[in-house]
Amino acid sequence: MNPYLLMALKAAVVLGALLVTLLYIQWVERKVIAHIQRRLGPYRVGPHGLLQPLADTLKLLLKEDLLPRHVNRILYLLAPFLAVTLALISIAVIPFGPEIEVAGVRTWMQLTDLNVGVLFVLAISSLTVYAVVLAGWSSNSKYPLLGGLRAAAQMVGYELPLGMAVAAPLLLSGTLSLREIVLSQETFHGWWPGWNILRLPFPQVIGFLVFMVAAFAETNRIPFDLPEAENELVAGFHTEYSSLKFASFFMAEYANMITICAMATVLFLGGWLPLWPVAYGSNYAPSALLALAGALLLYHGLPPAFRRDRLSLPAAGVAALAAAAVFLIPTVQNLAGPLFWFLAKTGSLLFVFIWVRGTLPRLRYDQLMRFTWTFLFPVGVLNLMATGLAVALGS
Amino acid sequence: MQHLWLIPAFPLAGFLLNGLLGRRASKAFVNTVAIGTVLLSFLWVLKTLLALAPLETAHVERYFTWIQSGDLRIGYDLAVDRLSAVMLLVVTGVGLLIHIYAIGYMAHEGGYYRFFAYMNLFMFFMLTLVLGANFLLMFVGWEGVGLCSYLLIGFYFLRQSATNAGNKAFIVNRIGDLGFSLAIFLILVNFGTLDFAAVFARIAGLPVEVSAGILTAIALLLLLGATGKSAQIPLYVWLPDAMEGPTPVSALIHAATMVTAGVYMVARSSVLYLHAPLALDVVAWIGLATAFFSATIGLTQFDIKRVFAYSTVSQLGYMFLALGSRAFGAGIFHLWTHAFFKALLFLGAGSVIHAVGQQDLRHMGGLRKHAPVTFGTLLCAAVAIAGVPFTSGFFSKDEILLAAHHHSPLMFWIGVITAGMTAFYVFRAIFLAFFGQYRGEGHPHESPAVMTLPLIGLAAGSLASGYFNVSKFLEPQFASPVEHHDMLLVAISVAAGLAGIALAWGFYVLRPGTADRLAERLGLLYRLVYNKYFVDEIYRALVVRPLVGGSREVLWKSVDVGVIDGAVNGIGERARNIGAMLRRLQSGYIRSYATWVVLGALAALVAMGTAGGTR
Amino acid sequence: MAIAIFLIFAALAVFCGLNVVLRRHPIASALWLIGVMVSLAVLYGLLGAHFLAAAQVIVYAGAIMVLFVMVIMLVNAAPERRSAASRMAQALGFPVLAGLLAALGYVAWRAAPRAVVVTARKGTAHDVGSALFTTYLLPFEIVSLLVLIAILGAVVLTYKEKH
Amino acid sequence: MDAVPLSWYLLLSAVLFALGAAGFMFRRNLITVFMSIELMLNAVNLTFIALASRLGQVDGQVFAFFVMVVAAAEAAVGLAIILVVFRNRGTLQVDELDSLKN
Repeated sequence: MNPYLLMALKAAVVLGALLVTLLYIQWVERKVIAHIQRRLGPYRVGPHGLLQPLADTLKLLLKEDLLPRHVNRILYLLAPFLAVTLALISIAVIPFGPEIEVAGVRTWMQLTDLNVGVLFVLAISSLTVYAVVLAGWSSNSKYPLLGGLRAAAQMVGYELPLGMAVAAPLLLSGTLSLREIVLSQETFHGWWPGWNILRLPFPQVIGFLVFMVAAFAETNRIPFDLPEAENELVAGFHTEYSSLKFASFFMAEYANMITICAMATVLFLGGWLPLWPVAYGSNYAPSALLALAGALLLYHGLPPAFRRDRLSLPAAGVAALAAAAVFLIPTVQNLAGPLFWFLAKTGSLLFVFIWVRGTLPRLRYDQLMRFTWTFLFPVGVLNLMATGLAVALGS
Repeated sequence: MQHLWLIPAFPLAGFLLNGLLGRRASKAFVNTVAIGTVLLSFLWVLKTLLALAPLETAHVERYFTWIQSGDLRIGYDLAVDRLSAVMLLVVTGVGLLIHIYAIGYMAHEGGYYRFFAYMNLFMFFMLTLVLGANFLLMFVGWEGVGLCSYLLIGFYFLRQSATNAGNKAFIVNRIGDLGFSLAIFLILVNFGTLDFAAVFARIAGLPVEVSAGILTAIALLLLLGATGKSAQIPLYVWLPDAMEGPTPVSALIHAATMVTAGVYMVARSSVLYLHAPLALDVVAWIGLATAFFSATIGLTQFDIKRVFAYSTVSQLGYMFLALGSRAFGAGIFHLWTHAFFKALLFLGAGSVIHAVGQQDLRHMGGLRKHAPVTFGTLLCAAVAIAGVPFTSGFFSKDEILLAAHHHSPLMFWIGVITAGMTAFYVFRAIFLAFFGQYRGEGHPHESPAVMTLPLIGLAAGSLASGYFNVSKFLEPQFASPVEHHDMLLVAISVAAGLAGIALAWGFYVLRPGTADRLAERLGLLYRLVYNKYFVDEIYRALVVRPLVGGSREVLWKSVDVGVIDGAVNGIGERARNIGAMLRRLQSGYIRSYATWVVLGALAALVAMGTAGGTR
Repeated sequence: MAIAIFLIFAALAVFCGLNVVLRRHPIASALWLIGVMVSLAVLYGLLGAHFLAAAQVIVYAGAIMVLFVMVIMLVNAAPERRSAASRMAQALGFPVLAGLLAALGYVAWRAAPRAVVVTARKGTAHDVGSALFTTYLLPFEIVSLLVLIAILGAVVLTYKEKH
Repeated sequence: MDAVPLSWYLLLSAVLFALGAAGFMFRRNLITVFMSIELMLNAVNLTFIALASRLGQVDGQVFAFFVMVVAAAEAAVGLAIILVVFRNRGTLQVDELDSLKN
């Protein structure tokens, strides 16, 4: 197999999966937010609104592509393009799973591995600021400009604690390459997984929390989504954008979210490593989970609460049970097992994002900035120092 | 141990007392101090000479070391021998009489104590000069008397002519002193010591220089100093103007003592001059020329003191002639006699001026009746100076003429003519002043006793001094070249003298107008001589104007202002120009600064590249 | 292959550099400068200095240029107006520039024509880190102090008394 | 992997440096001038790293790292100054900032 071809194939697979998840993340978010607010969320288009994302995308694509005259044309077009590309680039470095053997080809479930992987991701995340800033600047009007400035200030502000939080686990793993970071978390102490968050010299619980808070800010998610806060800055920096350009910003946002969650799982939660040692049957966890899901669906589906569900819920239940069965096959287990754990962790983090979006109120700008400089950053530094001390004493 | 130091110490004490206390003290106190100190000094001299009696060799007394530098030792040493004995007698004796005379003359002049203080100071320096046993002490005395002559000439400092005369005297003397000091340096360099005894002992050992050598150089430089001090040819101009001072000053300083210092110095260094015959001839010729030249000027002068001043210059010329023709004894002998009759002439002139109130002979006449004592004493002096037989002048002048003849007959004949002229102009002055009618205003009167007594004393001296044969007295020190007196030569010189007197009698007494008629006929020659051959004007043109002008135009204007100031201002100007250029660099445009920055970087790069060299 | 990459990104860097200098609007030249920096980062990677490549992107492109862009936005800089001032600087500038280029070019060309750049092993975070904290510890501390002072300076300069 | 000759790198940095110098000299906007300086610094960094890898040592890269940090510090202070200049003078045109003119 020609390495380039393999690389292209892997890239295609990852990109496909990513785009699909992008679409359906939006669906999941709207469903979860809805259920948090005791409403149904998208329901009409396809069963339980499953086709809603497709409908939205088509809508945005077909909308008239406005190009306002007073806009700095080149930068105006460059901003969304930049946002999307940067968001997608860092996926290339994230390890989804260990080395696997497919059709006689041994390869890592990871596009590529840089010995400065973490730095690369940090670098790319620091570039995302430009997309926001340029969008705000090129719109040549007050609100976008203000939104852009505030976004830039916020992202720059939170990049520091993010850096500190990321540096701490590196001390424990001793390397910058993401693959090696995950491998360094493999050892189990009895039941206790060797994840960085729980690693012995200095568990990175604080590091993880600081990382997550900074992650929220980096992706302009709810508690810190002031830049495009609808009610104050009229959609912030992407006010002037329409149709596809507008969609691209949203896509970029979700892509960033996925990347940050993936980074979190790799750095803190042991990437594709199971929760408990394989010896104790961790490889059956996926099938167990799927079986549980199938049972639930069937329990709700058979006497459907609503008439329209009488078909969709049982079908989903049967599908889940089938998946559970498939996972019982050992080859599938050691092939898809690690991927399952990776997706489970990232998914749960994503769920937290969405959950937080549904519950927390928005921070005012000065509170936001004061929070990072006076609290988050110092905590990050202290954590880093403590870890450093612990590691130095430990060795 | 004769305590020679007391001799100069007395006048010094007198100077200090009068100088410090004189202002508030009475005239009597000033008189007693001034006269007393000089008298004490005179008595001490007599006591010393009697004590040392034969005085064959020099008696030296060393008191303390003045300068000790390396192996050079100059001490405050005083010495007396026959030569300085004569000088001491002249200085203190004549000095005493002049001091007494001055009391009367200065009676109603301002600054009475100041006059006597200076006179005492002069006596101190003159005695130091005479007693000094080494060249340096002599030089101290030499300078001191120069100073005192300046102070005394300029005594009437309110009169511009007096101060100018004082300056002139001092400056001309200083030129002479320059020569003297150079000579001292040469002696010091060549002989390592300044003591007379040591220096002359070493010179005696050296061969006589045929051509010009170091000894001749020293001798000539000493001579330059002597001509300055004793008013000989090149540097005599200051003496006639020195008559601005009071008459006693002229008598004491410019007749008897100071002007003879040059003669004494040459006599003192006779050993040196004998070893430099060339220099000795120069001395002779200078002396002869001065004598003849100033005698001619004396013929036409109308100011009585100027006539005697030129006569002094002439007589000093004679003394130098004697020294030049190796008759050192005769020279000193003439000095001895000249001191008496020249002092008398001046003091007599003083009492005449005192009586008439002015100095121009044309406003005098017929004073025989008004001032008989002055007339009598002046007549004695005139007879002495004219060389009438059996007077002091006759003995000393004939010795000189005989020596001159022995040396070179030409000199003898010029000397005889000069003697004739001397007799003529002295008696001219006497006849103009004392014979004929009184041509001045007011009525003249005789001087008081305090003035006439010294006159009488000096008159006795000028007649009798000839009989103390000084040249024989100085025999042991100076070998006299003349063995026998050739009567013929003596007769010729006496004849010349008497001819001069007769001529004067004819011109001014028998037919008073003849002198004036002769003057018109000679016209140009007369005017030339009357104006003193325009020597002063020549000096001013040749020396003064170029020197003053040169220093003003060249040294001050072009050098000081042009070069030095120019350089300093130039540097300042240059700095300002450079500053102006740099200022344009600060154009205020940041971009030009940027360009300069990059240019600098480039220059540094190239420099490193070329110097360091890329590997 | 390396030569190909080098040529591409070198050309890209020069092109961006030209634009930085030629564009009249500061925001445009700022963005082109980012272009230069990123292409340089790639070249660093090519040279084996991976840590520096990442640092270049993070520090230069990610932090410094953000400051520049923010200041440009705050100042709302307008495109440059041509001003006729100081023609002399203009006249003098070109020869100086030519001289500079010639000198640097000469040095570059003479450096070691045959010297070939092998992608050195050294350059990972580990190597740079160890060097930084052993042989270059003192400079590292001093530089950190410098950065602190710079931060204080910036704050003090821009602080507007609210009285 | 055929390697790239060292002099090409040095040539590239020379060109970049010259471009930076040109901007530094000719641009009229203070910020652009400042950016040209950053460009020059980058050119220097490139030389450092090119030579470091040629010599196989890491010191060159450490130097480059320090240059980068210093450049960051300088940029911070420089931009603060530019802000203050703008606030006081109202303009960033270099030719108008000539109060030092004699």
